Amino acid sequence: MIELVSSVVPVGGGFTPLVVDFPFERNYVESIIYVSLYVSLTAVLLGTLVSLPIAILVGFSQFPGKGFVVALINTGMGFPSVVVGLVVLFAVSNQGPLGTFDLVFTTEAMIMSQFVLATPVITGVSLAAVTSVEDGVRDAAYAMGGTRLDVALVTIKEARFGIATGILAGLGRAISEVGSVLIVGGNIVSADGTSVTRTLTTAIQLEARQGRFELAMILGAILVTLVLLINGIVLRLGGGRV
Amino acid sequence: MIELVSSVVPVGGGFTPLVVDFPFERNYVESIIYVSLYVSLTAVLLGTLVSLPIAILVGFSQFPGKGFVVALINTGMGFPSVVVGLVVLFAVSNQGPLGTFDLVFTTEAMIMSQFVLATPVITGVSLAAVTSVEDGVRDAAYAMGGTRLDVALVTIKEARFGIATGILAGLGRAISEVGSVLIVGGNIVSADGTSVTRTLTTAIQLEARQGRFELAMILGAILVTLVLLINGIVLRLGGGRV
Amino acid sequence: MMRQRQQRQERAWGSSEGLALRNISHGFDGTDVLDDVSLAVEQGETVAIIGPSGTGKTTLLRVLALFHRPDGGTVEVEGTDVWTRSERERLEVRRRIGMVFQEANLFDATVRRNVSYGRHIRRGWRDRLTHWLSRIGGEDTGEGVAEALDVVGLAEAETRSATSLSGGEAKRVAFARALAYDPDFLLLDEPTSDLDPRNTAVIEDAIETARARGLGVAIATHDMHQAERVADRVAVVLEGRLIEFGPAERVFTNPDDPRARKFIDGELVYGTRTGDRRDPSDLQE
Amino acid sequence: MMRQRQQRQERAWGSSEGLALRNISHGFDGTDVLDDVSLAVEQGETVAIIGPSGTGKTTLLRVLALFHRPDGGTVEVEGTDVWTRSERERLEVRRRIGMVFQEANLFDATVRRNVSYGRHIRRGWRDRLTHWLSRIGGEDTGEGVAEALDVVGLAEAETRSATSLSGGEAKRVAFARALAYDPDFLLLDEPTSDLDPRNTAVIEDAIETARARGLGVAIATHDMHQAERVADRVAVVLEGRLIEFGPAERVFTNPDDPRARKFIDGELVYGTRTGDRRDPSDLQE
Amino acid sequence: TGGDGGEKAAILEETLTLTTTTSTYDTGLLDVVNAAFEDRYGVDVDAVALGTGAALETARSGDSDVVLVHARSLEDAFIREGYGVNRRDLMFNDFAVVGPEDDPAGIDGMDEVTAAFRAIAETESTFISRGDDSGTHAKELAIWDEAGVEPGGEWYRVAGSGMGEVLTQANQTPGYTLADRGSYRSHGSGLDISIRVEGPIEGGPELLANPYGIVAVNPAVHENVNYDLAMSYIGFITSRAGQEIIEEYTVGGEQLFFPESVSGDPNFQQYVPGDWTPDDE
Ligand SMILES: Nc1ncnc2c1ncn2[C@@H]1O[C@H](COP(=O)(O)OP(=O)(O)OP(=O)(O)O)[C@@H](O)[C@H]1O
Ligand SMILES: Nc1ncnc2c1ncn2[C@@H]1O[C@H](COP(=O)(O)OP(=O)(O)OP(=O)(O)O)[C@@H](O)[C@H]1O
Ligand SMILES: [Mg+2]
Ligand SMILES: [Mg+2]
Repeated sequence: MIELVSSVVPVGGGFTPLVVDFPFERNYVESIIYVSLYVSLTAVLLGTLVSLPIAILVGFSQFPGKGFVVALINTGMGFPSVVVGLVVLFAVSNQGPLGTFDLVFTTEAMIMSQFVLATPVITGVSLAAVTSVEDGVRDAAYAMGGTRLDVALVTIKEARFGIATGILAGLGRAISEVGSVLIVGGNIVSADGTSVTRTLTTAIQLEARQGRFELAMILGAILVTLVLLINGIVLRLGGGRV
Repeated sequence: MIELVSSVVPVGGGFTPLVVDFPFERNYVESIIYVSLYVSLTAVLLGTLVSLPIAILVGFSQFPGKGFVVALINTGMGFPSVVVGLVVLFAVSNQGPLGTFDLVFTTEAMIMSQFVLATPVITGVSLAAVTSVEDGVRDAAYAMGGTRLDVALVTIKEARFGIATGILAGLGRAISEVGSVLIVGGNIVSADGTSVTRTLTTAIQLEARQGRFELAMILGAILVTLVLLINGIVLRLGGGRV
Repeated sequence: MMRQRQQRQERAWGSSEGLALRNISHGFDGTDVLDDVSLAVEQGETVAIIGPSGTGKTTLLRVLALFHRPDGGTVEVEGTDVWTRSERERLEVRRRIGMVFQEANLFDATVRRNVSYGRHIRRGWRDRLTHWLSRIGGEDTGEGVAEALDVVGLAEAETRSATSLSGGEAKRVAFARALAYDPDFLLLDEPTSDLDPRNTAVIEDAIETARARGLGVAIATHDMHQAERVADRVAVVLEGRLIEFGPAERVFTNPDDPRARKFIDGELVYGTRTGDRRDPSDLQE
Repeated sequence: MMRQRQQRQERAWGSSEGLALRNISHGFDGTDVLDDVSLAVEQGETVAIIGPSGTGKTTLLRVLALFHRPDGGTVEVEGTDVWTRSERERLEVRRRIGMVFQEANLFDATVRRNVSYGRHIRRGWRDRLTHWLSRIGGEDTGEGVAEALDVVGLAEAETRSATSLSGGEAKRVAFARALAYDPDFLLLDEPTSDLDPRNTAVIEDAIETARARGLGVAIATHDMHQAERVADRVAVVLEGRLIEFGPAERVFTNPDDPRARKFIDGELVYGTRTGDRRDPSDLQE
Repeated sequence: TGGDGGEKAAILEETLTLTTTTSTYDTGLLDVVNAAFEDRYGVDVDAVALGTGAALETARSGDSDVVLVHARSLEDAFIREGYGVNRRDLMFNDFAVVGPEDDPAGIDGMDEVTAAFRAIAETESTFISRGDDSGTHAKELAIWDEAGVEPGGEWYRVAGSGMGEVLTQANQTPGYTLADRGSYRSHGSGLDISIRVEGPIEGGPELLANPYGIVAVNPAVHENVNYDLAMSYIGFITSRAGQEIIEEYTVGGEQLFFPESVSGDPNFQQYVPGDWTPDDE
């Protein structure tokens, strides 16, 4: 991505070289990164906790309409983020069911909408991973006296690479999306230039809207670098097979 | 999603009941749906053609730095769409390397950016699916005189449910994203109200900008219904195991 | 073992003190696989289950191991119909049963973790956590693991990945895994099918040791010699029906059912390449 | 078969007219599995490969089937060192070899598709397309499929899903799959390990038929009786070395290497449960 | 800072939510105004940039306390419906017609924007419309109306996007568009299009005037809104101090906004819908 930026800069014409002069306040960028990571990682963590049991349950039980349930889960992977943002906005709005908690334009509301976006991805991909675990392995765990939970844990362990991929796909969807966090978060920075609800993506969008493409690119490069780092960590932890 | 809309409508207060009066020109909505499907399905088709060979190659060869390559692929799942849009915009702009083809604000440019967004998702999830195929099955195809391609096809067939999930995840990412298509497509309708580069997501975004949240929801419901239909078809074709 | 002896006195209404199937029928997707099968494995005895390929031996063992709730009939453990009991109680029963599958079904982990898994899941969650924490920085030695691997002659493979084992090695690890947590019953599905004579003997020794310690052993085998060597009682399954169930000596020398005799005889005449082979069709009714 | 006979005349420099390994050594991740193994399977003969569990039999067959490029030594087919040839030529060689793995390794598809797969991939792409198009609306009858399944007694299983087969049934389908496209060589890794005597006899008959038709057969087996029944020549592998390779009769009655005698003897004395079992340790050098 | 502790502590915890349009937000003016307000009152201002319609809609549902937009007709509707109270004229700048260097419609320097629009239509030069019901879009439609042209055809592109995106599009295509001066100025470097028809600030037609208003959300409709704070904010921004900040705010050395609330000749119409007359009801 860094390469992308430098290859792109000449096209835009006469931009300041990146190295000479980092065009953002350190505090600004750091707080944006913090908000991005806080919101997306929390959403993905919650999403994972919800997804894995669903994936295991759906993956290993047979019931009429199962195909439809799977299609529904996968459909969630295509929820338009703006609509999710609006739904969450209605929910947390003063008139909404969660109105009393005063969550409009807060990171909590952003976590809610990213949770809605990330969870179907994590569930869908984990479901596929879990389905591919051989029956024999689960049988072995069961035969050795495993509880349902034990069998589920063994299954998760066997499908760890696929599940790690699902979690990373969910994270990718959450951390890269801009539609819902903009609506429910409001892209707010406080007067001292610290992010309240501004994420890397909303900041990128802001710069792009104002025609400051090179700044958008720099923020994009930061985002991609972060994602790469997280990917490296998750794959190392979870993807023993690689 | 239909339910969501109707549960949300009362919150916004006095909206016209949905059934009574469909608030869009039929032509407008149809052309938007057409553009959405054309762009996203083409991007996903191309992405699948590129992804499967990569997934097979990376999945079944061992080389130093493989873990890093996998992390890179998965990182692509987190590319911010605005940045992808900007990169594609530079590429197709008059000064850009593809400037001669005059692709700015065309569906072709939109396909390019959605291709960039969808491909890593398809590749990443397919890679996980393909990795979980037992060696024994590939060995059998090889032993029976299979070429590399034959072995790859057998692998894809065994991993079909996971790969179908990957394709659907890629489609979900493509058809639901708004950042890049807005930048490279321009959200254009012609004067007679027919979409040129307006997709369901950019139309949703436009309605949301204008505060016409209920119209945004209706379009969102249409989008989600479409995705559900496509999911049903793909799972029926590809996911024999479900 | 004492526990069971006591229970035997207390539960006089139970007609079997081991694992028993009563009038079991079971099938998959509309096809019947087992039909009215009754059979018991008492503690301290070895029951061999023999019969042609696809006849239902594996299904029978899986019903015994509580994998399938049978379509008809009851599965009893020490006289108790287990499928009328709570899942918790069935879990307790399952924890007294060790099983070796026809395929090795090893976990994608080290041999040690495979063999120690049975003990692992018997730990409470707090113990698991303590154990997991205590392992950080050092490798788990795994009580009982080395001993069980030693029985099957694979002590030195403890730290290897289970995926890199040869077919016979994997089968032996699976056997060690079932032994390692000291079950009261052993269900063995072709445990020596991939093994050379020496390793077969090792496993048969282990089975004999287990039986002598009071375990109830059920072994599905296609090897008539093996059935003769290890079994106290023999069950002959033909197309899902139990056509013969009795003391090994009688079944092998003087079976009631002529088809059982034919099946067993099948083996005896296939002695040499040039030998007089029977037409398989005359094994049919 | 005529083709090979002709080639035999033309290629006088080749010392073997079948599949041959010369001074093969091979290992995984630094450990040596095969060490200086030389062995040949001529057309029209059956070679049995015996040896204890984990000794390298499967690895040897996989090197013969061109799965692994050996670390050292050459694999020759009719005198040609195949690993010096192009991938295209090796493909032609592989297409003359049928293999049955120790595990069944069936595809997740119907039995018919499993068995017809070998013919399927020999079709050109245009043929595949025509064939696929012609199948739409009707089911493929699959030439040769019914015949091959008939050989293993599973003709009626043609439309079943391969995942629902019993262990022995799966193994028999795998055998039919290898037979179905009429290879010149058959490599069999414990093809009857999960089979009862009757089905074992059926497979052994099929092996004998194949050999009689001029195929070269290599069979890794743990069953000494089977080796005696089917083999013309016997190779004894011990810890990756070929300690004995010669006519079956001589190896079984009068092996050169005392360890081979011990290994084979191992079986012969394990006749009864009360029999005198040898201490496994005295098989070591 | 400053001010005495007691009263300040009471509002220290509080946050004022201001919704505004992206084009206003993107000029950066609010950063300066809000910093001064926060400095004076010790409260946080959450400035949320949305499309004009969404900014008002958010206020309608009581999720913001004060709205700053430049679309008088929409503001009027907002007030008429009872959602907004105490509207004040705040400031103004103007619109300008921007277009490519080669000026295919030949409108450069025209005095009459209606004539310029007619020329664009006659030459069928590409024109990019916001198409998003924003204040700018409403102004553009008003001009077409005035010019007696019904825009349509290949050359007239409805982008349905914000000012920033439309400027980028006009630049890329290239084509003409109507832009507010603030957005045009604050748009980053690299625009090849430039102003073809000036607005009133640079001596252009009054038709291109762009007045901004600020409205508090009616606490009688949404009791949860922070009306006191909203009024403090309106008071501050329309005070002499606030207006000075607006006056002094420059981008690239040029003034973007012109204060309008401090006047010796108060305009009563600013408190009510623009077309309201006392005998309306
Ligand atoms: N992929 C692998 N990686 C590492 N070691 C392996 C691998 N495959 C086989 N081995 C080891 O190589 C040795 C020989 O294995 P092989 O499968 O050839 O034995 P075998 O003679 O077929 O044994 P069996 O009779 O048990 O099937 C064994 O010790 C086995 O653990
Ligand atoms: N999951 C299943 N779905 C459908 N049919 C099944 C399933 N499992 C087993 N069967 C069928 O049930 C019958 C009995 O199978 P089982 O595995 O019990 O046989 P077996 O006696 O163990 O045979 P083998 O000696 O070949 O292992 C077979 O015909 C088999 O194909
Ligand atoms: Mg079986
Ligand atoms: Mg082997």
